[in-house]
This record gives sequence, structure tokens and C-alpha cells, in this order.
Amino acid sequence: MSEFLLAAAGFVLAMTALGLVRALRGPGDADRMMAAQLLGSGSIGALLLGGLGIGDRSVIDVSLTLAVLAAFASIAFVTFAPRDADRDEAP
Amino acid sequence: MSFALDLLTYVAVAAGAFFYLAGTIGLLRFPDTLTRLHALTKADNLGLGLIVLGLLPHAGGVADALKLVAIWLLVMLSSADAGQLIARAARRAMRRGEPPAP
Amino acid sequence: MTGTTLVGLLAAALVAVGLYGFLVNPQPLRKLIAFNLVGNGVFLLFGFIAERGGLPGIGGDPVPQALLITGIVVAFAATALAVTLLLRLHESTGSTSLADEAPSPKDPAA
Amino acid sequence: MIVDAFYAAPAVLILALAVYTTVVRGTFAASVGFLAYGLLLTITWVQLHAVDVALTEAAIGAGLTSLLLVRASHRLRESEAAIRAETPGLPLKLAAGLVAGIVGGGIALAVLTLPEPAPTLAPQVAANLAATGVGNPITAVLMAFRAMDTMLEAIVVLLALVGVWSLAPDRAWGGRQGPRYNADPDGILAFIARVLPPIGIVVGIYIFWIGADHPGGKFQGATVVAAMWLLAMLAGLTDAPPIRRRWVRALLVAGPLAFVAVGIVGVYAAGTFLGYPPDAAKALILVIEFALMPSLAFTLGLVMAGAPERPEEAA
Repeated sequence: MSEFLLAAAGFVLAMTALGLVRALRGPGDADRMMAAQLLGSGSIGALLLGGLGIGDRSVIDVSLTLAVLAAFASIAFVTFAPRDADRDEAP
Repeated sequence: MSFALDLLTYVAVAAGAFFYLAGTIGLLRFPDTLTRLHALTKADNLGLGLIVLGLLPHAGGVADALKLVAIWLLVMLSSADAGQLIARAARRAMRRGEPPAP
Repeated sequence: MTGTTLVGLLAAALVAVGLYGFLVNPQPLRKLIAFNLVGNGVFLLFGFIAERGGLPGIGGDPVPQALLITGIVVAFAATALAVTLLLRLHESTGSTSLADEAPSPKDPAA
Repeated sequence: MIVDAFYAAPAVLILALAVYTTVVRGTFAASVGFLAYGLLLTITWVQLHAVDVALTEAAIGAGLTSLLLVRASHRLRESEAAIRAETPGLPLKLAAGLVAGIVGGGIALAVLTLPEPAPTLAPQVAANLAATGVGNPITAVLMAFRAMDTMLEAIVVLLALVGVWSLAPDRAWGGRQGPRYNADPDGILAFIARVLPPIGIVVGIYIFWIGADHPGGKFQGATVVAAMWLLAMLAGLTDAPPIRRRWVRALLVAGPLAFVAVGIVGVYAAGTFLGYPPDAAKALILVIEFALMPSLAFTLGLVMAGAPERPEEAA
């Protein structure tokens, strides 16, 4: 079972790496910001699988911290221009 | 019973990994920013949810299991919001006709 | 070679990459990122050494691990101060260049 | 075999991202790369059996530091083209590469030839752990065996904030830090800034609370709480306080002062600065922890807010 979980962690990491290559290529900032979002779910998944795979339950608390802070970078990204940060123009 | 739980872990984790694969394929194959964002923020969350489901029997007890579920809910919350926020930023950039940043 | 030795080698590589970036990138914020890469390399090296000193009951040697936590917090404090300094420099001069200004004719050294 | 692959996969990715952040053209891309890199580093710390460090990296390295860099890189964007002209030529790059290669190679050599058995203080910590009344050996080191480091660490963070404050222009001296953020009060940003902080504060206090016996502690917990405060500021729901106020200063120094006070008590009660009498060790550690946590969260939040930009009256 432990080996299966570690293999799954490796698979999730590999998928994250592939997506990362695409996201970091851009072209726009929004595409690059996706890399942060991708790594958020990817690293939490890999961390849980890998940590429980090696039998370390305290990774759950690490993942919880990451989950609380997951949206943070994206929020920083949209609050650059304070005036129009969150206002949605009429379609 | 233990066999049934192990089976649950195998099936759910494998299914979760599949959705990570799906999300990555979407990210690689979809043509523009908004569709890629869609693939990323939907599929990966489902994948994480299935992985959490599969790991529940391996959590130490009820408290750890609840924390696992909380992680999933928090990631869904932040992913849904971040997806919207990034999409709006992308649309603003498109409206400005901003050239892609170097 | 065990898995953790790989982490030790990663630490060495991070120091090298960070040092290169620190020397080559002219933009101060990039230098700051590079500085953090070097710092992470040193931290990882320390963490690798801590892991080697582990006991069965305790994962790794807790003394270096505790110092690592101190180190990460201090590195953050230094980075935050440097970023703020840089933003102020940019605000008051419109540039982030660290280059010496071109020598003026009055400059005796020129 | 699979275990080795589990170690190798994050290491390869981390190195690739480090190279990416170093060579990519745009600073914004480099900052995002650094963010991804920090998240992966968390996995490496777990592999090194250093979950406490992993928590710190998750909260401070991947959380706060990347946030600083992402924001700063956007604000500096217009000046970027000019500064790129200062990129050194090929000879200097080769020389830098040579220097970096020699340093990295030297460290790698040292890694491969470390003495066996490894020197360790773990047995001493394990033997004296019971005397502190704390179950997590790292907390015991931070709060008892090397408490001086932790005290000075809290003071360093405070000094960084004093540095940030000193960067205020004259008109904003003693005023509020950072810009005033205005988000749509019915928008998605305001929504998450209302929903997430209650959860985040509970998580932060939980991480702080379990630090006595499990991985966790005040720095990690305080970081999460500070991040939630920052989130409310970014969404325009609250504003940074004017730094001239006396209560601001009092809250900032309360934690470090309590630490120093407990240290002085130690001089009389246990014969040395920061010494704890054995039967009161746990109680004194708790006093420090509870006093330090709010001060730290407040300090970290204000350090992130940036230099003072507005006089107190301006909204």
C-alpha cells in the first residue's frame, strides 16, 4: 500500500510538472498565475499521498496550512491595480 | 473489512490521479487562457477530492479525517475564487489589448 | 546513494544556481530571488545534516531543525525589508538600477 | 526503488524551477517560478523528516515571501526594460558560472564526504526533553535549550518592521502603511476575504496550539493569522493602523518584552538568563508563547504591508 501511495504521489507530481511547463510559458501573466494555482492543488495532493505513504501523519497539518494560503498569490496578483482590481465591467 | 478499505484507497486514489491527468491534458491542449483555466481549476479539485477520499482510511482517526476533508473544501474554495480572479485579470488584459508580457 | 543524499546534492546545486543569478542579473529584485535560492540551498544542506543525525524516535536532529526555523524567519524579515527598500528606491528615482551614476565632469575622479 | 523516485521527483523539479527563475527574462515570471519552487520545497522538507520546517516553509517561504515578490515585480515592471540593458556580457557570465560551479562543486563534494557516524545532539535533546514539559523536541529547543536564539529572532522581525517604517516619506511619517485597497464590496475578492479569515485564524491558532507536542508553533501559526489580516486589507475590508498610535507600538513590543522579562526572572529563579526552574518550565514557556504569538502575527502583517504611504487622516 505504501508503495502504491508513493507511486501515486510521483504521478501527481509528474502531471503537475507537465502542466507547469505549459503554464510558465505564458504568454500572459494570467497564464503564469495558473502555475501558482496548479502547484497549489498538485503539491497538496503529492504531499498528502507521499506523507501518508511514508507514514507521517503530520503532513496533514502542513497541507492544511498550504490549503489556507492557496488563494493568496492569486489575490495578490489581482490587487496590483487597486482601483479596478475587483470591479467587473458591464459585458 | 480491511480489504474493502484497501480497495477503496486503490480505486479512489487511482481515479484521483486520473483527474490530475485530465487537468494536465486540458492545460496542454486547450487553445486559450480561459479554457485552460477552466481545465485547471475544475479537474484538479475533483482529483484532490478523490485522493482525500482514498486516504481517509489511512488517517489516524476522526480528527485527522475531518482535517483531510477540510483541506479539500479549502482548496475548492480558494480555487474557485482564484479561478474567477485570474479570469477577470485575463479579460482585462485582453480588453486593453495588452501585448503578451515577455 | 540514498534519497536524502540527493537532497544534499540539490542543496549544492541551489547554492550554485543562486550564486550565478546573484552575480549575473542586474535587476535587484532578481538578485533578491537569487539570494533566497542560495539561502534555501544552505537551509537544505543544514536540513540534510540534521536528517543524518536522526534517532529512531526523533526524525532528525532537532537542534539544527529548530535553528532552521529561526533562519527561515530571519531570511523572510531581511527579504521583506529589502523589497520595501527597493520599492521606495523605485518610487523616488523611477529606476532600480544599482549601477554607479555616469561620472560627471566635476567629479575629480573622472 | 519507488521510494527513491519519490525523493528524486521533487528534487529534479525544484532544480529546474530554480534554473527557470534565474534565466527567465521577466521578473514577474521569475516570481511565480519562485512561488512554485517554494511549494515544492515543502515536500522536500517532509522527506527530510523535518515537518516543523516544512510548515515554516509552507507559511513563510511559499506564502509570504512569494507574495512579496509577486507584488513587487508587478510594481517594478515599467523600469524593467531599462535595467535589462545592464545585463553583463558573455565573459562575465562565464566567469560567474565558473565561480558558481566551483562553490557548488565544493559543497557537493562536502555532502558526499560527510563523516560517519553523523554528529548529533538528538540524544541530549531526547534525554532532557522531559525537563521542559514539552513534547515536541523542536519546540523544546526553540523555547528552552536555545531560547536566546528565539528571543533574538522575534526582535529581528521587529527591527525589520522598524526598518520598513523608516522608509516612509516625510508626509507619511507616522501614517498608514501601503496603499488603500478598494475592492468591490460585493465582489469575489471581498467574498473570500470574509469567508477565509475565520477559518484561517482557527487554523493558525490550531497550528500554534499543537506546537507543544506536534509539529507546529507560534511562528507558523502567527504567519497564517497575519496572512488572514493581510487578506482583509487587500480586499479593502480593513486598513493598516496609523503607526503613530501608542497601542500599535505596545502590541508590537509586548511579546518580546514578555520574553525578556521571563529571561530576567530566570536569573533569580534558576541562576541564569532564560533559565527555567524545572517545575515551572512548562508554565514559563507557555507565558512566552502566549505573549509572543499576537505580537508576532501583528509584526509579520505590518512587515508585509509595505512602507508608510499615507498620512493618518487620508482615507
